[in-house]
Amino acid sequence: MRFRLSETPFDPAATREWLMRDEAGAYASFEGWVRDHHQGRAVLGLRYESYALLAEREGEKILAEALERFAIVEARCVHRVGDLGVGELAVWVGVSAAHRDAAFAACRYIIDETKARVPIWKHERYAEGDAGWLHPEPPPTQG
Amino acid sequence: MRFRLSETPFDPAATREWLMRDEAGAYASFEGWVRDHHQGRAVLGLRYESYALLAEREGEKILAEALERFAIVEARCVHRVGDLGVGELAVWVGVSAAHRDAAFAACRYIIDETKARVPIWKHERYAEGDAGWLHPEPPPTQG
Amino acid sequence: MNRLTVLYFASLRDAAGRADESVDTDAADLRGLYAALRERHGFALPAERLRVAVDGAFAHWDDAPRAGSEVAFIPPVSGG
Amino acid sequence: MNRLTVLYFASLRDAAGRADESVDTDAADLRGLYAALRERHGFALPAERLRVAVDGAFAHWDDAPRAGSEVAFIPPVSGG
Repeated sequence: MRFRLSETPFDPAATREWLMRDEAGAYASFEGWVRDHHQGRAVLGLRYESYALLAEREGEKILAEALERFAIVEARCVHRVGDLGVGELAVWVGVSAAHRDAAFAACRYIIDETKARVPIWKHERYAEGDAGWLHPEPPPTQG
Repeated sequence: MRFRLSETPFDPAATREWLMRDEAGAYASFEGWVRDHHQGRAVLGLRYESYALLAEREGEKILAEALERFAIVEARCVHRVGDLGVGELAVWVGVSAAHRDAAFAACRYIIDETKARVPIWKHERYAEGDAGWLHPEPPPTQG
Repeated sequence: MNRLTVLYFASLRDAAGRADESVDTDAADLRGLYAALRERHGFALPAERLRVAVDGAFAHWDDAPRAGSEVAFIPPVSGG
Repeated sequence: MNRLTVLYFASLRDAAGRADESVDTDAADLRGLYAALRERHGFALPAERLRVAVDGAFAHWDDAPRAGSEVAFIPPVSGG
Protein backbone atom coordinates (compact mmCIF):
# COMPACT_ATOMS: atom_id res chain seq x y z
CA MET A 1 0.00 0.00 0.00
CA ARG A 2 1.58 3.25 -1.14
CA PHE A 3 -1.51 5.32 -0.31
CA ARG A 4 -3.04 5.26 3.14
CA LEU A 5 -5.80 6.93 5.09
CA SER A 6 -5.00 7.62 8.72
CA GLU A 7 -7.61 8.19 11.39
CA THR A 8 -4.98 9.42 13.84
CA PRO A 9 -2.11 11.92 13.65
CA PHE A 10 1.02 10.53 12.03
CA ASP A 11 4.65 11.58 12.01
CA PRO A 12 6.14 12.64 8.66
CA ALA A 13 9.60 11.91 10.03
CA ALA A 14 8.57 8.25 10.16
CA THR A 15 6.81 8.10 6.78
CA ARG A 16 9.84 9.79 5.20
CA GLU A 17 11.92 6.73 6.05
CA TRP A 18 9.78 4.61 3.73
CA LEU A 19 11.44 6.43 0.83
CA MET A 20 15.09 5.96 1.73
CA ARG A 21 17.20 4.06 -0.78
CA ASP A 22 20.96 4.19 -1.41
CA GLU A 23 20.34 4.98 -5.07
CA ALA A 24 18.09 7.96 -4.24
CA GLY A 25 19.82 11.35 -4.28
CA ALA A 26 16.69 13.50 -4.13
CA TYR A 27 13.68 13.57 -1.84
CA ALA A 28 10.76 15.93 -2.40
CA SER A 29 7.85 16.12 -0.03
CA PHE A 30 4.66 18.07 0.33
CA GLU A 31 2.49 18.55 3.39
CA GLY A 32 -0.93 20.10 3.68
CA TRP A 33 -1.50 21.81 7.02
CA VAL A 34 -4.84 23.02 8.39
CA ARG A 35 -4.86 26.77 7.87
CA ASP A 36 -6.51 29.27 10.17
CA HIS A 37 -8.42 30.81 7.25
CA HIS A 38 -10.12 29.86 4.01
CA GLN A 39 -11.33 32.33 1.40
CA GLY A 40 -11.22 35.12 3.92
CA ARG A 41 -13.02 33.31 6.73
CA ALA A 42 -11.42 32.35 10.06
CA VAL A 43 -11.31 28.55 10.43
CA LEU A 44 -11.32 26.83 13.84
CA GLY A 45 -10.82 23.30 12.59
CA LEU A 46 -12.10 20.75 10.14
CA ARG A 47 -13.17 17.21 9.58
CA TYR A 48 -12.15 15.03 6.66
CA GLU A 49 -14.44 12.22 5.63
CA SER A 50 -13.76 9.67 2.94
CA TYR A 51 -15.27 6.85 1.01
CA ALA A 52 -12.43 4.70 2.27
CA LEU A 53 -12.72 1.77 -0.13
CA LEU A 54 -12.67 3.94 -3.23
CA ALA A 55 -10.25 6.49 -1.76
CA GLU A 56 -7.61 3.84 -1.15
CA ARG A 57 -8.06 2.32 -4.59
CA GLU A 58 -7.91 5.68 -6.35
CA GLY A 59 -4.93 6.75 -4.23
CA GLU A 60 -3.04 3.56 -5.13
CA LYS A 61 -3.81 4.21 -8.77
CA ILE A 62 -2.38 7.74 -8.58
CA LEU A 63 0.84 6.48 -6.99
CA ALA A 64 1.16 3.73 -9.60
CA GLU A 65 0.73 6.38 -12.30
CA ALA A 66 3.46 8.51 -10.74
CA LEU A 67 5.88 5.56 -10.65
CA GLU A 68 5.08 4.86 -14.29
CA ARG A 69 5.37 8.44 -15.55
CA PHE A 70 8.39 9.74 -13.68
CA ALA A 71 11.92 8.39 -13.12
CA ILE A 72 11.45 7.99 -9.38
CA VAL A 73 12.52 5.38 -6.87
CA GLU A 74 9.58 5.33 -4.45
CA ALA A 75 6.50 7.38 -3.59
CA ARG A 76 3.97 7.40 -0.76
CA CYS A 77 0.98 9.39 0.40
CA VAL A 78 -0.90 9.49 3.69
CA HIS A 79 -4.14 11.45 4.13
CA ARG A 80 -5.75 12.15 7.48
CA VAL A 81 -9.45 11.57 8.08
CA GLY A 82 -11.43 12.65 11.14
CA ASP A 83 -11.21 15.84 13.20
CA LEU A 84 -8.20 18.15 12.79
CA GLY A 85 -7.23 21.41 14.48
CA VAL A 86 -5.40 24.40 13.01
CA GLY A 87 -1.76 23.53 12.27
CA GLU A 88 -2.36 19.78 12.08
CA LEU A 89 -0.94 17.71 9.25
CA ALA A 90 -3.73 16.84 6.79
CA VAL A 91 -1.84 15.18 3.97
CA TRP A 92 1.74 14.12 3.30
CA VAL A 93 3.35 13.16 -0.01
CA GLY A 94 6.92 11.90 -0.25
CA VAL A 95 8.95 10.95 -3.33
CA SER A 96 12.53 9.75 -3.68
CA ALA A 97 14.42 9.71 -6.97
CA ALA A 98 17.93 9.73 -8.38
CA HIS A 99 17.48 13.36 -9.47
CA ARG A 100 15.41 16.31 -8.33
CA ASP A 101 13.48 17.02 -11.54
CA ALA A 102 11.59 13.76 -11.29
CA ALA A 103 11.16 14.02 -7.51
CA PHE A 104 9.53 17.46 -7.74
CA ALA A 105 7.37 16.58 -10.75
CA ALA A 106 6.06 13.37 -9.22
CA CYS A 107 5.39 15.00 -5.85
CA ARG A 108 3.39 17.72 -7.55
CA TYR A 109 1.50 15.19 -9.67
CA ILE A 110 0.53 13.10 -6.65
CA ILE A 111 -0.83 15.98 -4.57
CA ASP A 112 -2.67 17.50 -7.54
CA GLU A 113 -4.32 14.23 -8.53
CA THR A 114 -5.12 13.35 -4.92
CA LYS A 115 -6.93 16.66 -4.46
CA ALA A 116 -8.78 16.26 -7.76
CA ARG A 117 -9.75 12.59 -7.69
CA VAL A 118 -9.64 10.91 -4.28
CA PRO A 119 -13.07 10.80 -2.56
CA ILE A 120 -12.24 12.77 0.56
CA TRP A 121 -14.33 15.73 1.71
CA LYS A 122 -13.44 18.63 3.94
CA HIS A 123 -15.94 20.02 6.46
CA GLU A 124 -14.80 23.35 7.88
CA ARG A 125 -15.88 24.94 11.16
CA TYR A 126 -15.76 28.72 11.09
CA ALA A 127 -15.16 31.23 13.85
CA GLU A 128 -18.64 32.67 13.23
CA GLY A 129 -20.11 29.38 14.47
CA ASP A 130 -21.28 27.90 11.20
CA ALA A 131 -19.74 25.03 9.27
CA GLY A 132 -19.94 23.56 5.82
CA TRP A 133 -18.77 21.00 3.30
CA LEU A 134 -16.38 22.09 0.59
CA HIS A 135 -17.47 20.93 -2.84
CA PRO A 136 -15.26 22.93 -5.16
CA GLU A 137 -15.83 23.13 -8.90
CA PRO A 138 -13.52 20.54 -10.41
CA PRO A 139 -10.76 21.95 -12.65
CA PRO A 140 -11.63 21.96 -16.37
CA THR A 141 -9.40 18.99 -17.15
CA GLN A 142 -11.39 16.80 -14.77
CA GLY A 143 -14.52 17.29 -16.89
CA MET B 1 19.77 33.40 9.50
CA ARG B 2 17.61 31.52 7.00
CA PHE B 3 20.58 29.75 5.40
CA ARG B 4 22.98 27.72 7.49
CA LEU B 5 25.99 25.48 7.05
CA SER B 6 26.11 22.52 9.41
CA GLU B 7 29.30 20.63 10.24
CA THR B 8 27.31 17.86 11.90
CA PRO B 9 24.25 15.79 10.91
CA PHE B 10 20.95 17.57 11.53
CA ASP B 11 17.38 16.42 11.82
CA PRO B 12 14.94 17.66 9.14
CA ALA B 13 12.06 16.95 11.53
CA ALA B 14 13.47 19.74 13.72
CA THR B 15 14.25 22.21 10.94
CA ARG B 16 10.73 21.66 9.52
CA GLU B 17 9.30 23.20 12.69
CA TRP B 18 10.94 26.53 11.82
CA LEU B 19 8.37 26.85 9.03
CA MET B 20 5.17 26.26 10.96
CA ARG B 21 2.66 29.10 10.97
CA ASP B 22 -1.11 29.03 11.44
CA GLU B 23 -1.59 30.83 8.14
CA ALA B 24 0.48 28.28 6.21
CA GLY B 25 -1.54 25.58 4.45
CA ALA B 26 1.26 24.18 2.33
CA TYR B 27 4.77 22.96 3.11
CA ALA B 28 7.17 21.83 0.40
CA SER B 29 10.57 20.44 1.19
CA PHE B 30 13.53 19.08 -0.68
CA GLU B 31 16.39 16.96 0.60
CA GLY B 32 19.58 15.93 -1.15
CA TRP B 33 20.86 12.55 -0.01
CA VAL B 34 24.30 11.09 -0.71
CA ARG B 35 23.79 8.59 -3.53
CA ASP B 36 25.74 5.37 -3.95
CA HIS B 37 26.63 6.28 -7.53
CA HIS B 38 27.45 9.27 -9.71
CA GLN B 39 27.66 9.22 -13.49
CA GLY B 40 27.95 5.44 -13.47
CA ARG B 41 30.62 5.20 -10.77
CA ALA B 42 30.10 3.61 -7.34
CA VAL B 43 30.46 6.24 -4.59
CA LEU B 44 31.57 5.34 -1.06
CA GLY B 45 31.12 8.76 0.47
CA LEU B 46 31.95 12.38 0.03
CA ARG B 47 33.19 15.54 1.62
CA TYR B 48 31.66 18.98 1.23
CA GLU B 49 33.86 22.00 1.67
CA SER B 50 32.73 25.59 1.59
CA TYR B 51 33.95 29.14 1.63
CA ALA B 52 31.80 29.65 4.69
CA LEU B 53 31.71 33.45 4.79
CA LEU B 54 30.60 33.82 1.19
CA ALA B 55 28.41 30.69 1.25
CA GLU B 56 26.34 32.03 4.12
CA ARG B 57 26.00 35.46 2.51
CA GLU B 58 25.03 34.03 -0.87
CA GLY B 59 22.63 31.55 0.76
CA GLU B 60 20.91 34.36 2.69
CA LYS B 61 20.60 36.28 -0.54
CA ILE B 62 18.91 33.36 -2.29
CA LEU B 63 16.40 32.95 0.53
CA ALA B 64 15.66 36.69 0.54
CA GLU B 65 15.07 36.48 -3.22
CA ALA B 66 12.66 33.57 -2.74
CA LEU B 67 10.68 35.49 -0.10
CA GLU B 68 10.53 38.46 -2.47
CA ARG B 69 9.54 36.55 -5.62
CA PHE B 70 7.01 34.04 -4.29
CA ALA B 71 3.93 34.33 -2.07
CA ILE B 72 5.44 32.29 0.74
CA VAL B 73 5.36 32.52 4.51
CA GLU B 74 8.83 31.28 5.47
CA ALA B 75 11.81 29.49 3.91
CA ARG B 76 14.99 27.92 5.22
CA CYS B 77 17.96 25.96 3.95
CA VAL B 78 20.64 23.95 5.74
CA HIS B 79 23.66 22.52 3.90
CA ARG B 80 26.04 19.99 5.40
CA VAL B 81 29.79 20.40 5.20
CA GLY B 82 32.41 17.81 6.15
CA ASP B 83 32.44 14.04 5.61
CA LEU B 84 29.22 12.25 4.64
CA GLY B 85 28.41 8.60 4.01
CA VAL B 86 25.95 7.12 1.53
CA GLY B 87 22.36 7.89 2.53
CA GLU B 88 23.25 10.90 4.66
CA LEU B 89 21.36 14.15 4.37
CA ALA B 90 23.45 16.68 2.42
CA VAL B 91 21.04 19.57 2.00
CA TRP B 92 17.54 20.43 3.18
CA VAL B 93 15.20 23.14 1.88
CA GLY B 94 11.83 23.88 3.49
CA VAL B 95 9.16 26.38 2.46
CA SER B 96 5.76 27.14 3.95
CA ALA B 97 3.06 29.11 2.14
CA ALA B 98 -0.66 29.65 2.07
CA HIS B 99 -0.91 27.66 -1.17
CA ARG B 100 1.09 24.90 -2.81
CA ASP B 101 1.97 26.63 -6.09
CA ALA B 102 4.19 29.13 -4.33
CA ALA B 103 5.60 26.54 -1.91
CA PHE B 104 6.75 24.24 -4.74
CA ALA B 105 8.08 27.08 -6.90
CA ALA B 106 10.08 28.66 -4.08
CA CYS B 107 11.47 25.31 -2.92
CA ARG B 108 12.64 24.55 -6.43
CA TYR B 109 14.13 28.04 -6.81
CA ILE B 110 16.10 27.75 -3.58
CA ILE B 111 17.67 24.38 -4.33
CA ASP B 112 18.46 25.33 -7.94
CA GLU B 113 20.11 28.62 -6.97
CA THR B 114 21.95 27.03 -4.05
CA LYS B 115 23.45 24.42 -6.33
CA ALA B 116 24.37 27.04 -8.94
CA ARG B 117 25.71 29.86 -6.77
CA VAL B 118 26.70 28.91 -3.23
CA PRO B 119 30.45 28.24 -2.87
CA ILE B 120 30.32 24.64 -1.70
CA TRP B 121 32.32 21.88 -3.35
CA LYS B 122 31.79 18.15 -3.39
CA HIS B 123 34.70 15.73 -3.16
CA GLU B 124 33.66 12.17 -4.01
CA ARG B 125 35.41 8.96 -2.98
CA TYR B 126 34.88 6.13 -5.45
CA ALA B 127 34.80 2.38 -4.94
CA GLU B 128 37.83 2.05 -7.26
CA GLY B 129 39.91 3.89 -4.65
CA ASP B 130 40.30 7.25 -6.35
CA ALA B 131 38.59 10.49 -5.44
CA GLY B 132 37.98 13.86 -7.02
CA TRP B 133 36.47 17.30 -6.83
CA LEU B 134 33.34 17.99 -8.82
CA HIS B 135 33.56 21.20 -10.81
CA PRO B 136 30.60 20.97 -13.14
CA GLU B 137 30.14 23.28 -16.10
CA PRO B 138 27.80 26.00 -14.89
CA PRO B 139 24.39 26.09 -16.64
CA PRO B 140 24.22 28.56 -19.57
CA THR B 141 22.15 31.09 -17.58
CA GLN B 142 24.94 31.40 -15.03
CA GLY B 143 27.32 32.66 -17.71
CA MET C 1 -37.44 -3.43 -9.82
CA ASN C 2 -33.84 -3.65 -8.55
CA ARG C 3 -33.00 -3.45 -4.86
CA LEU C 4 -29.62 -1.92 -4.16
CA THR C 5 -27.78 0.04 -1.49
CA VAL C 6 -26.97 3.71 -1.91
CA LEU C 7 -24.15 5.44 0.01
CA TYR C 8 -24.23 9.17 0.77
CA PHE C 9 -21.24 11.33 1.63
CA ALA C 10 -20.61 14.87 2.81
CA SER C 11 -23.41 17.30 1.86
CA LEU C 12 -25.49 14.51 0.32
CA ARG C 13 -25.45 12.62 3.60
CA ASP C 14 -26.43 15.75 5.51
CA ALA C 15 -29.33 16.34 3.11
CA ALA C 16 -30.47 12.71 3.17
CA GLY C 17 -30.07 12.52 6.95
CA ARG C 18 -28.39 9.14 6.56
CA ALA C 19 -25.15 7.56 5.34
CA ASP C 20 -26.85 4.82 3.34
CA GLU C 21 -30.21 3.45 2.41
CA SER C 22 -31.74 0.46 0.67
CA VAL C 23 -33.54 1.52 -2.51
CA ASP C 24 -35.92 -0.21 -4.92
CA THR C 25 -35.53 1.35 -8.33
CA ASP C 26 -36.88 0.88 -11.82
CA ALA C 27 -34.59 3.56 -13.26
CA ALA C 28 -33.00 2.61 -16.57
CA ASP C 29 -29.61 4.01 -15.58
CA LEU C 30 -27.71 5.50 -12.65
CA ARG C 31 -28.57 8.98 -13.88
CA GLY C 32 -32.26 8.16 -13.45
CA LEU C 33 -31.60 6.65 -10.03
CA TYR C 34 -29.88 9.85 -8.88
CA ALA C 35 -32.66 12.02 -10.31
CA ALA C 36 -35.26 10.13 -8.25
CA LEU C 37 -33.20 10.31 -5.06
CA ARG C 38 -32.39 13.96 -5.65
CA GLU C 39 -36.10 14.70 -5.77
CA ARG C 40 -36.77 12.61 -2.66
CA HIS C 41 -34.02 14.20 -0.52
CA GLY C 42 -33.72 17.63 -2.12
CA PHE C 43 -30.04 17.33 -3.06
CA ALA C 44 -28.66 20.66 -4.25
CA LEU C 45 -26.01 19.19 -6.54
CA PRO C 46 -26.94 18.22 -10.11
CA ALA C 47 -25.58 14.94 -11.50
CA GLU C 48 -23.15 16.91 -13.68
CA ARG C 49 -21.27 17.96 -10.54
CA LEU C 50 -21.02 14.38 -9.24
CA ARG C 51 -19.28 11.17 -10.12
CA VAL C 52 -20.88 7.79 -9.52
CA ALA C 53 -19.27 4.58 -8.25
CA VAL C 54 -20.57 1.01 -8.07
CA ASP C 55 -19.09 -1.52 -5.66
CA GLY C 56 -16.06 0.64 -4.93
CA ALA C 57 -15.11 1.52 -8.53
CA PHE C 58 -15.97 4.56 -10.60
CA ALA C 59 -18.86 3.82 -12.98
CA HIS C 60 -20.79 5.60 -15.76
CA TRP C 61 -24.07 7.44 -15.44
CA ASP C 62 -25.40 5.39 -18.37
CA ASP C 63 -24.79 2.09 -16.56
CA ALA C 64 -27.93 0.22 -15.54
CA PRO C 65 -28.52 -0.22 -11.79
CA ARG C 66 -27.66 -3.77 -10.73
CA ALA C 67 -29.62 -5.56 -8.01
CA GLY C 68 -27.53 -6.14 -4.91
CA SER C 69 -24.90 -3.56 -5.83
CA GLU C 70 -23.63 -0.68 -3.71
CA VAL C 71 -23.96 2.67 -5.46
CA ALA C 72 -22.14 5.77 -4.24
CA PHE C 73 -22.70 9.32 -5.44
CA ILE C 74 -19.45 11.24 -5.19
CA PRO C 75 -19.80 15.01 -4.63
CA PRO C 76 -16.89 17.21 -5.69
CA VAL C 77 -13.96 16.15 -3.53
CA SER C 78 -11.96 18.47 -1.28
CA GLY C 79 -9.12 16.46 0.20
CA GLY C 80 -5.51 17.67 0.43
CA MET D 1 53.31 46.12 -5.36
CA ASN D 2 50.23 45.11 -3.38
CA ARG D 3 50.38 42.50 -0.65
CA LEU D 4 47.16 40.54 -0.24
CA THR D 5 45.94 37.14 0.88
CA VAL D 6 44.65 34.56 -1.59
CA LEU D 7 42.29 31.73 -0.58
CA TYR D 8 42.20 28.44 -2.47
CA PHE D 9 39.36 25.95 -2.44
CA ALA D 10 38.73 22.44 -3.73
CA SER D 11 40.89 21.49 -6.72
CA LEU D 12 42.74 24.82 -6.57
CA ARG D 13 43.79 24.09 -3.01
CA ASP D 14 44.93 20.60 -3.94
CA ALA D 15 46.99 22.02 -6.84
CA ALA D 16 48.47 24.84 -4.74
CA GLY D 17 49.12 22.50 -1.81
CA ARG D 18 47.76 25.12 0.57
CA ALA D 19 44.50 26.78 1.58
CA ASP D 20 45.84 30.32 1.47
CA GLU D 21 48.95 32.30 0.79
CA SER D 22 50.26 35.83 1.08
CA VAL D 23 51.01 37.27 -2.35
CA ASP D 24 52.83 40.37 -3.56
CA THR D 25 51.37 41.37 -6.89
CA ASP D 26 51.79 44.13 -9.43
CA ALA D 27 48.94 42.81 -11.59
CA ALA D 28 46.59 45.50 -12.90
CA ASP D 29 43.48 43.46 -12.20
CA LEU D 30 42.29 40.24 -10.58
CA ARG D 31 42.44 38.50 -13.95
CA GLY D 32 46.16 39.21 -14.09
CA LEU D 33 46.61 38.06 -10.50
CA TYR D 34 44.93 34.73 -11.29
CA ALA D 35 47.00 34.30 -14.47
CA ALA D 36 50.24 34.67 -12.48
CA LEU D 37 49.09 32.25 -9.77
CA ARG D 38 47.80 29.79 -12.36
CA GLU D 39 51.25 29.70 -13.90
CA ARG D 40 52.94 29.33 -10.52
CA HIS D 41 50.71 26.46 -9.29
CA GLY D 42 49.65 24.86 -12.57
CA PHE D 43 45.91 25.33 -12.05
CA ALA D 44 43.91 23.43 -14.68
CA LEU D 45 40.91 25.77 -14.64
CA PRO D 46 40.96 28.92 -16.81
CA ALA D 47 39.61 32.15 -15.30
CA GLU D 48 36.49 31.84 -17.48
CA ARG D 49 35.41 28.82 -15.41
CA LEU D 50 35.90 30.65 -12.09
CA ARG D 51 34.33 33.48 -10.18
CA VAL D 52 36.35 35.80 -8.00
CA ALA D 53 35.51 37.24 -4.60
CA VAL D 54 37.14 39.95 -2.51
CA ASP D 55 36.66 40.15 1.25
CA GLY D 56 33.71 37.75 1.18
CA ALA D 57 31.74 39.31 -1.68
CA PHE D 58 31.71 38.45 -5.35
CA ALA D 59 33.88 40.84 -7.36
CA HIS D 60 34.82 41.50 -11.01
CA TRP D 61 37.87 40.22 -12.85
CA ASP D 62 38.55 43.79 -13.97
CA ASP D 63 38.80 45.04 -10.39
CA ALA D 64 42.27 46.14 -9.28
CA PRO D 65 43.91 44.09 -6.49
CA ARG D 66 43.71 45.99 -3.19
CA ALA D 67 46.52 45.80 -0.64
CA GLY D 68 45.39 43.99 2.50
CA SER D 69 42.36 42.39 0.89
CA GLU D 70 41.42 38.70 0.88
CA VAL D 71 40.94 37.36 -2.64
CA ALA D 72 39.21 34.03 -3.28
CA PHE D 73 39.06 32.20 -6.58
CA ILE D 74 35.82 30.24 -6.76
CA PRO D 75 35.93 27.08 -8.88
CA PRO D 76 32.61 25.80 -10.27
CA VAL D 77 30.48 24.91 -7.26
CA SER D 78 28.95 21.50 -6.61
CA GLY D 79 26.84 21.74 -3.49
CA GLY D 80 23.35 20.30 -3.13
